[in-house]
Amino acid sequence: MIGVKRIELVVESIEKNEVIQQLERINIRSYTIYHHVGGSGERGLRDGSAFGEKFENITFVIACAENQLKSVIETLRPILKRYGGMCLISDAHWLLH
Amino acid sequence: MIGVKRIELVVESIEKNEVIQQLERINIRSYTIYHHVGGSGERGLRDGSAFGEKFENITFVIACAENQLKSVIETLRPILKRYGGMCLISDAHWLLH
Amino acid sequence: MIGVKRIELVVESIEKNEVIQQLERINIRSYTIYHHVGGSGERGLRDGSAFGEKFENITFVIACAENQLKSVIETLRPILKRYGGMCLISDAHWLLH
Amino acid sequence: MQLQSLLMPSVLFFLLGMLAQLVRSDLKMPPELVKSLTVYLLIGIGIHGGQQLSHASFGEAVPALMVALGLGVIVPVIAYQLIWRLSQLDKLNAVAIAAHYGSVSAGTFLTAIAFLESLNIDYEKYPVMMLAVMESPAILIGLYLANNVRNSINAETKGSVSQRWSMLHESLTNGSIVLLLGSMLIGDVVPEKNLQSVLPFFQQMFMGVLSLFLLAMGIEAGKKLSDFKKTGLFLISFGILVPLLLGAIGVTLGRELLGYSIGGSVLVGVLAASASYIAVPPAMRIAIPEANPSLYLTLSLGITFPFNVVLGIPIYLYFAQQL
Amino acid sequence: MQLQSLLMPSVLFFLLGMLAQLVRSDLKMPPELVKSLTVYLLIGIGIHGGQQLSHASFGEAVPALMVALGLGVIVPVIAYQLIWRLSQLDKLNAVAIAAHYGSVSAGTFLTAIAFLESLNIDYEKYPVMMLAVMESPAILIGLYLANNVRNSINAETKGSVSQRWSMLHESLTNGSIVLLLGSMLIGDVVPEKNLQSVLPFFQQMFMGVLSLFLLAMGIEAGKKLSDFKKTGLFLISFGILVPLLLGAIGVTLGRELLGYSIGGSVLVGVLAASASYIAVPPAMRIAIPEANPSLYLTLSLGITFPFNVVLGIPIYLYFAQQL
Amino acid sequence: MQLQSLLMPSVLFFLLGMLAQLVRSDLKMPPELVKSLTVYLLIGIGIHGGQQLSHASFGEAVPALMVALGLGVIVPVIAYQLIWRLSQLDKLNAVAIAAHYGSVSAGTFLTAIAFLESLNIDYEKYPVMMLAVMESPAILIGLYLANNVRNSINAETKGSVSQRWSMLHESLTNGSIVLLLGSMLIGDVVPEKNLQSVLPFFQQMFMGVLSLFLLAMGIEAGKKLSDFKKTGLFLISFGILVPLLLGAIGVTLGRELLGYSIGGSVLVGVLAASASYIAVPPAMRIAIPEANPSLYLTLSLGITFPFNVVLGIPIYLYFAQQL
Ligand SMILES: Nc1ncnc2c1ncn2[C@@H]1O[C@H](COP(=O)(O)O)[C@@H](O)[C@H]1O
Ligand SMILES: Nc1ncnc2c1ncn2[C@@H]1O[C@H](COP(=O)(O)O)[C@@H](O)[C@H]1O
Ligand SMILES: Nc1ncnc2c1ncn2[C@@H]1O[C@H](COP(=O)(O)O)[C@@H](O)[C@H]1O
Ligand code: NA
Ligand code: NA
Ligand code: NA
Repeated sequence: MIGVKRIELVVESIEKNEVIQQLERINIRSYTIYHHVGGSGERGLRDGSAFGEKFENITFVIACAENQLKSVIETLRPILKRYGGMCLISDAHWLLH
Repeated sequence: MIGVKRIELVVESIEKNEVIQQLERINIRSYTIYHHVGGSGERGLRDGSAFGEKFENITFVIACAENQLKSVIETLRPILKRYGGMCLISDAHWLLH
Repeated sequence: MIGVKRIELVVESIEKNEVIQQLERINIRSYTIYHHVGGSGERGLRDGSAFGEKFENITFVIACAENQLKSVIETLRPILKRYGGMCLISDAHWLLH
Repeated sequence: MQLQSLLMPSVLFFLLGMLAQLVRSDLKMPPELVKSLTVYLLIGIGIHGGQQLSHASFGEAVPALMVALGLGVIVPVIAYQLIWRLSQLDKLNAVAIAAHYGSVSAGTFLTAIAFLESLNIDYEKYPVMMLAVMESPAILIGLYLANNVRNSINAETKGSVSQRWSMLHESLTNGSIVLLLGSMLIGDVVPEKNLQSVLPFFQQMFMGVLSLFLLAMGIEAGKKLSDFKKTGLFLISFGILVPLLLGAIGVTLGRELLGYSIGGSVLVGVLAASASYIAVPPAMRIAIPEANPSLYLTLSLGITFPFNVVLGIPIYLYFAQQL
Repeated sequence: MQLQSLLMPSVLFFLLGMLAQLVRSDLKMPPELVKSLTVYLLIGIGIHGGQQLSHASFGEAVPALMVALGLGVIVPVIAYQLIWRLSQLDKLNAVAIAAHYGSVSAGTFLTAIAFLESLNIDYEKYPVMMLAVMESPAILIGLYLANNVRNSINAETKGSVSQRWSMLHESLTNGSIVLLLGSMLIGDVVPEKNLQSVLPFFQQMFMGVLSLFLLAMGIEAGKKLSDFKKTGLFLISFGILVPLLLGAIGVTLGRELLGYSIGGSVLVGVLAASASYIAVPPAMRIAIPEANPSLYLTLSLGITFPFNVVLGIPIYLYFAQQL
Repeated sequence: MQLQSLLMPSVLFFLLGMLAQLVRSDLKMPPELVKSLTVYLLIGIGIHGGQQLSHASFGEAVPALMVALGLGVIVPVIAYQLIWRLSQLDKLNAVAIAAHYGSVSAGTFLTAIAFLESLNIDYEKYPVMMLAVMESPAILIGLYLANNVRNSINAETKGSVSQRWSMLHESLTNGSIVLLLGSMLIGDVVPEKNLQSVLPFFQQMFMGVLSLFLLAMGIEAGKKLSDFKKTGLFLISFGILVPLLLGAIGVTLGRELLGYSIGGSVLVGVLAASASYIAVPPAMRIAIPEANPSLYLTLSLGITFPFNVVLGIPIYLYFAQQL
């Protein structure tokens, strides 16, 4: 097991491609995505209901090395700034296989 | 980045409104929800299958300030007591934007 | 609140039953499951789209006691080895109810 | 009644779904499809019922409604007494199960209609109104019984007054009731000419969609059925004998009290004999958190539902013909 | 026109959905069902339109297309001026709302067709092409206006050139446009004989499916409607008066400029009066992140849509009959 | 055969879906809708096949079943040899791909039926039974070949005996097989009169639903197609030439060995030429975790499926007419 940073990013689903592209630019190509995520925050209720994904959130979970964290943060911050969302960072251990 | 508490609450989906109302009472209006969550615990298997949400779990993820944690816990505990579920609390950092 | 280990396992959905059976062997019968999870990793993009679950990931979240961690890890590692996936382990507190 | 005419597509698809579970096939129906089929069927049955009622006077419906309410109130009480006295279950589990039998299963009702139509047996138009009326009362009776039990054992989790109101509200505004009553009203008030445009969808497709729905129900019933070792022999017999008893009562009420034809009496029998597996389970989960959901789900969905669909309905018909 | 003939199943199902929200029923439509219904309806309307166009020459369609483009460009500008001058909203919110009215609502359009057909009123075949054409331009106009506003206030979040291109691309390849135009083409080129095999599905079922769709829309509109206290009185009146104004303009254009029959003019009126709630909201969310989505969603889905479906369409018909 | 009669709605909707991907439209079909369509189509084809078989004797079906089994066994072996000898892929990837061609694609089969019907060409009723029979064997052959390869290279991940059993079980109880065989049985045993009630749904809607399904498949194929740069030229030619070869073999077997009409032979050709993209991929994922899923998915869904649907079927017909 090695120590990693666990990044949990909740953003509007319409930004999905934007986030993926920005991550690829800094060579992050591994992530897990949760679709159809609901939520409530400063920008009100997010709830896809009948109109589908476009009014929902998605969550990215990204495990990265400690030394990648800074560039990930710098990459995500402008997106969060423009459209809101949540980004939590915590410590975790990656089970080697 | 500031330190926050990350609360991960898994409960039966029929309690969704109850949880939201209780959280609002203590002025927590920001949360993320995952629907259609399956699970297994003391109360057996939870699996919506054909009958939809009513037999599924939902997960709330709530990031709150350290000093709010106590009231959140006090709010959630009676709900957990009555209908079961899981509540995990961990430390995380909130990426300011 | 007592300290527990939070295990977050992302694997291909076709391994669902395998994981559940292996966990049961070591007496772990409590877990939470997220279906329809997308992702990207060494084995390319995972995205169920039209063909449903079979090409998607699922996520197990398992809270277990510190002393169970070792056997859980030993149980999950061969599965991860064969089919890939991600397993993150972190510390959390379990809200007693 | 030739045996071959019992071969109805809908029932066979139900059996196919159960069989698929039995051989542990990975056959699955998308959950949202099953919910969609339910919505469709409720609207279809509602429109059809409403259309027929538009030719009827409200006065004529009153006796049917009284019987429906009566069944909704008395059945849970009988069932409760039976379970509590004969089984080893505690009182709260007994109440939760009983409430399911006081309510109805639209799937069983529709299968009965398909059955009657395949045999060209006529039926009265009021049972569909009874179906709508019977969804709710059992939930309220269940809540009432549960509170009595709790008072008697001084339980902590006593339902508060606000909870009673919310259960009342919930049982009256339950999605399936709103759909059923709403569609009946629409079928009733819309002039025949305007209704024509939606009938190809809601009427000609009906039996096919019902087959798809019963296939899904077969899969679900099959899953539950495999739990039945845990349920124990008493509950299994309960899940078969109680519908038989209630079905007989229902048929008799239909025939003797309401003066219905054989077909109509079968439908009243089915209303009495069938147990809810959609509206009541979540209501009981909220109202009686102490009860074990797998008991009432297995009983209503895994035992009583398959029994009624495959054997019960023909038995009630046979019984009605003997009366 | 008798009052009773106004009782259309589709509109009544819409009201049923709203009512269910009003009484706080837990009635829900599976989200994927609603998306599926949308796909079906767009294809159905496309095939039908294409079939009719196969008998027409392209030249005849040109005036209709010009009017459509004109409406798509001018309506947002008018709406923007009205909102910004009369309300207290800032300019960017005004732009975002205005763009919705420049585009169209296929649901409203279909309800209007059902309405005309139930009254046996004929209509021209070109408005369906106008529907397809009008989806996009308003999005581009919205982007253009927003950039102007930002320039004037020196905002940071100025749209880049690449963003403009991506909006242009997105507005032209939007799923609903591709479906609508593609199905029109298919309905146009496939020989009548070959088309027969798919018509039972896409045509005979159409009105029934539309009812199901409007039921779902009623639920959504009902949810939004309950937000309307927050919206304020100005916006509510805006959501009713602007469609009335635009509808009158549209009907007049249809009648006088295009020389359409009463039915066709009503459809042009509906195109002008209806506001998009599917394609435009996400586009505005991306293009104008500063604007508040709940304002434009509540207006288009919670106020203008119900108004048009229930009252607007008959009013536009009345108006067309007076011209 | 006029060119215009090739314009079938279902094929055009397939192309529309591919086109939408090509222009990077955001057009999407709800995943649960696509799964629902699959369920519907399998039941529809099953009932129809069963209905026809009820007029046939089982003895007559035996040759067809033998040919189906033969194809299921031999095709993967041929395909494996071709890939392994001609490409640079390792043996396990070659096995995984080969197994897909030994199985069948119900979507391609249905398109072929729609094609024949639009040209009023008759066909035998047995190929639908062959379809059901051919789903499984290739999976088992794939497993067998993979174990051979692993033995020869002493691989660690040797399939255990229990794994073989579970693959056997899985390949025989696969959801689509259960649905297809079950519906055939139902179509066979239910008396014509009782079947009537479900036919408006399962038969009249069939071609329309198929169009919707092919639209979804077009979108999926379009996604995969864009991966084909990675796939390399060899695999692309493989994905086109192998179906041509297998199709010719199938048509010849149909015509010469089974003595079928032109229509029936085309269907046998399609069974041979089509590659599975629903049942086999997950089976291979489990049985051969070392193989790269994007190779076999791209080939079967992104290359062979579109080729067969758009060009292959007419070619097989042309070929059958020359025999
Ligand atoms: N404190 C929080 N805890 C959990 N989720 C949050 C929190 N704040 C925001 N979110 C999530 O982030 C989304 C966007 O937040 P906002 O931009 O504040 O509206 C919300 O819809 C929630 O899903
Ligand atoms: N140890 C655990 N780890 C992960 N999830 C759990 C655990 N215990 C309970 N859960 C979740 O909480 C739900 C309710 O638990 P219970 O009340 O114990 O039946 C389950 O369905 C699981 O989703
Ligand atoms: N670094 C990572 N961060 C988040 N999720 C990951 C990561 N690596 C792998 N995954 C998840 O694990 C799945 C399988 O990974 P792999 O076996 O590397 O293809 C992916 O589809 C992702 O969902
Ligand atoms: Na009952
Ligand atoms: Na408009
Ligand atoms: Na094949």
